[in-house]
Formats: sequence, structure tokens, C-alpha cells
Amino acid sequence: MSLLADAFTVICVVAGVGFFAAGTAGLLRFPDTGSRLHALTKADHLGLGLIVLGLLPRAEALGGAFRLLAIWALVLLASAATGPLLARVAQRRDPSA
Amino acid sequence: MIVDLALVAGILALALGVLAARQAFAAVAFFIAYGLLLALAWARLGLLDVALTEAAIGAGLSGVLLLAAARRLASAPAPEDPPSGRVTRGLIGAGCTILACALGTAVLLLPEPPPGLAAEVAANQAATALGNPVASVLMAFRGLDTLLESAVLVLAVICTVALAPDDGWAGPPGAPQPLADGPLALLARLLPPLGIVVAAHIFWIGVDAPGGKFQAAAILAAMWLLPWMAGLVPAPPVGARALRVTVAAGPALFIAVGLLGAIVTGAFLAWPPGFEKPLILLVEVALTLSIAAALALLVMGPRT
Amino acid sequence: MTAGIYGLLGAALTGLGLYGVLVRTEPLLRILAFNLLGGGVFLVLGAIAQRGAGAGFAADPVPQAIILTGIVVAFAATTIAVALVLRLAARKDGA
Amino acid sequence: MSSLLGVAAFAVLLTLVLGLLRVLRGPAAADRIAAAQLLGTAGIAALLLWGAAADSATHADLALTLAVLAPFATIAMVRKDPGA
Repeated sequence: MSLLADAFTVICVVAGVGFFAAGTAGLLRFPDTGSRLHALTKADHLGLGLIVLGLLPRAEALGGAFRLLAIWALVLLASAATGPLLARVAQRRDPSA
Repeated sequence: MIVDLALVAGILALALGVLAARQAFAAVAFFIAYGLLLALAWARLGLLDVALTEAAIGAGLSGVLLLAAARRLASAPAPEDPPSGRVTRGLIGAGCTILACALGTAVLLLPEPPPGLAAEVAANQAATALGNPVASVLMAFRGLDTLLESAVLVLAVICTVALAPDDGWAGPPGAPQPLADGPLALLARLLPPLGIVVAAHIFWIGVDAPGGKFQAAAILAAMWLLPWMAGLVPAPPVGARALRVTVAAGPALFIAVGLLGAIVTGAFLAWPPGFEKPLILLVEVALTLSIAAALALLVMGPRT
Repeated sequence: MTAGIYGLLGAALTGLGLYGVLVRTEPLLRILAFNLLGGGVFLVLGAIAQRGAGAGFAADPVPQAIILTGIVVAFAATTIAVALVLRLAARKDGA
Repeated sequence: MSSLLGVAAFAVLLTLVLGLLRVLRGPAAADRIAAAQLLGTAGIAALLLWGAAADSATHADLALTLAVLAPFATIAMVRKDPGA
């Protein structure tokens, strides 16, 4: 059981780190602000979600698991709200994009 | 070890970026990222109380304050001093290099084991009935520092309000905020309840683990600022009695309890034995609310 | 050793911050440089706190408490400085 | 297991430091602030991984604080001046 949980943790964390790497690569390599925002919000928050998911079996109690989920929910909420705002600013400054 | 070197390299790059930036906006963006990395550095050093404070104040409130200032200065720049000449700059550079090298040498040449007060704190911590040694230092062993610090915040609020021009005096603090729509208005309605719960959590664990009143107060201040920034609620006028009482109540209660200690035990700010924990918690709650109100007013700034 | 690295970083930031305060001419950038200087001083103090770990603590709690106080006071000073700069800018406009 | 989590934390931190390049290069202010926000999320992930590796609940509290305050810099940047 614990071996299974550990394997789950490893797979999720490795996948999460992969998404972080992909997000950063997109942030560095994509040509314009709009697509960079896309790389950021998608890959980044999926990456954090996978890491939170992977760490859930290791949370010491219900409180710890709840805190992990709360962190993810807060980041999702923040990025859902700020993403459109940032995109609007980027469009205003750079009408060609 | 490699982790620390990567963090240090990042922090140095951002610090150089702040110094070399051409536009104020870019410099402030670097400074915000610098605050975030600094919080991670404090966590790596194992100073988690400091890391929490830096995360709340350095990466959170400072960003709001400085970005708003950069935006307002972009349309109406403040007067600048004439730039110093090349020789002067060289001399300043040399002096600063010498200072940095001397400090670095001092850090490397610290005696082994370095002098510290950890043993004294450990020996006397039980008397404060708090599990977090930093909280013991803040509230008991160096209580006067904490009292004076909250007084500094009150003074800073008075200064900031006094800087408002005559027609802005006694109005609400800060520039009026445009009404938000869509996502920001939603966030400003959803986040504050969650944030207040988080602040209460951070305050409560601060009794026995890293956390505590400054960190909780910074989060509370941010939660008050958010609906204001979204234009959902106006800031209350500075003259509002409730606001003034809130800002002053924490330090006043701290002084009152300190005087009580002077009467009961004969020393100012000494906690009466047997009542340490409830009294400390009472003062901490009052201080948290006062610091939160003061921080929010400071970030809003004077009405101009 | 970790403490040493961050202590050296603190020393470097102190020098950089002081240079920025003295050399940059834009008021807002001076305020930022002053905060870099403060961060450097706090890091040096933090490195000392970490070296002074003992009695079961991860770091000496007394310097930690002083850094906490310092961060809050530095923030208060920054807000006053920013308010002063904004007031100066507004005054120059009106005059 | 905890050493593996430490390695994962290091990998996330590495992407964070690489992401700094975008903060430093810009070019638009939106790029810088967006990259700074990504750094915040990466910092949260690194803290969670460190906390799990060291069995420290405080790291998660630190991540929680960062998560609550994450949107503020972005909001402060995108707010228009009421007059403009």
C-alpha cells in the first residue's frame, strides 16, 4: 500500500516538474506576450496541481491535505482572475498581437 | 548547497537589475521577484518566521505600494537630483566595495561557536508559556522593541495622513480606485473570506510554531486592500473614529498591560505570573488588528 | 556553510544597495536601492542568527525577532518615503 | 523518498531561476509581471516539496501565505489610473 502510494507520489511529482519545465520553456521561447501568458497559466498551474496531488498521500492528517488543496485552489483562483487582466493589458500595449 | 548557490545567483541578478533598470516599472518588477526569492532564501536558512514576514510584506504589500507609486510617477515624475560625476561615482563604488568586502570578511570570521542568546531563551521560554521562541522574544524578553515598533507604525500612519494636501485632509486615504468588472470583482469578493481564515490560521499557529501577528496582520491588510483596489468599497475617511481607535488600540492596550505588570510585579512590560498566556494572546490580537489597519492605510497612502 | 553563503550575499547586497542609494537620481529607484541595502543587512544578521543555532532551536531567536521588527519598520519607512515622493511630484505639477 | 522530493524541489527552483530571464528581459511590463507570477507559483511548489522532504508543516504555511498574496502584484499593475 505504501509502495503504491510512493509510486503515485513519484509519478505525479515528476509529471508536475515536467509541466513546470515546459511552462518555463514556453515563457522563454514563445514569441509574443499572449502565447507566453498561455504557456504560463496552463502548464504552471497544472504543474502545481500534479505536485499537490502527488503530495496528498504524504500529508500527515486531514488538515495537511486540506491545506495542500487550499493552496492549489487559491493559486487557481488568482490565476483565473489575473490571466484575463494581464491579457487585456498586453493587448492594449501591443495591438498587433 | 547547489540550491543555495542558484538562489543566491538569482537574487544577485535581480538586485543588479533593480540598480541598472531604466524604467521604474521594470525596477519594481525586479524588486517584487527579489522579495519572493528572498523569502525562499530565508526558508533555506531555516528562519521561517522571517520567511513568512518577507513573503507577506516583501512580496505582497510592497508590490502594491511600489507599483502604484511607479504608475503615478510615470505621468508626473518627481524632481531628480543632478547625476553625480564619473569620479564621484567611482569613489562611491570603491567605498561600497570596501564596505561589502569588510562585511563579508566579518561574516566569514565569526567566532566558533558564535556568541548567541539561544541558550538563555531556551532556559526562560517556559515562563512565557509560548512554544514559539521568536514569539517569546517578541512578546516577553524584548517586549519593549515590539511596543516601540507598533508605535512606529502609528507614527508612520500619522505622517502619511499629514502628507495629504489640505483639500484631501480627513477624506478617505489613497487615490480613488476605478470600478472593476468581471474577474477582478469576482476575486475581490471570493478571496477576502479565504484570506481572513488563512490569517487566523497563521496567527494561531504563531503561538507554538513560526507565524504570528505581523504575518497575519499583513495578510489581513491585503484582504482589506483588495476590495478597495477593485473599487467595490471606498476606504473609510481617515477621520473615522473607528479607524483611529483601531490603529491606536493595540499599542495602547500593550502599554496598559505593561503598566499592570509594573504594578503587580514591579517591572514595566513584565507579565503577571500565572496570566502570561491569556494576556499575551489578548495583546497579540489587539496588536494584529492595529497593525493590519496601519499597514493598509500606509499602502493606500495619502490622498493626493 | 549555508549561513556563510547567505551572509556573503547579504554583504554584497549591502554594498550594491548603498551604491544605488548614492548614485541613482530617480527618487523611486533610490527607495528601492535603500530596501536592497536593508535586505542585505537583514541577511547578514540572519546568517549570524543561523550560526548561533543552539539549545534545540534552528536559529538564534533573538536576532530573528530583531529582523522581524526591522522588516516591518523598514516597510513603514518605505511607505512614508513613497508618500513624500508622490507629494513632491504633485507639488511640482501644481507650481 | 525525501531525497527524491529534494531533487524535485531543486528542479522546480531551477525552472524558477531560468524564468527570471523573462523578468529581466521583458520586454513589455506585462511580460515581467506575468513571469513574476510564474515565479510565485514555482516558489510555492518548491516550498511544498521542501516541506514534504523535511516533514515540516511550516513550509506549507509559507506556501499558503504566498498563495493568498500571489495575485496582488498583478492586480496592482493592471489597475488603470482613475483619471487616465
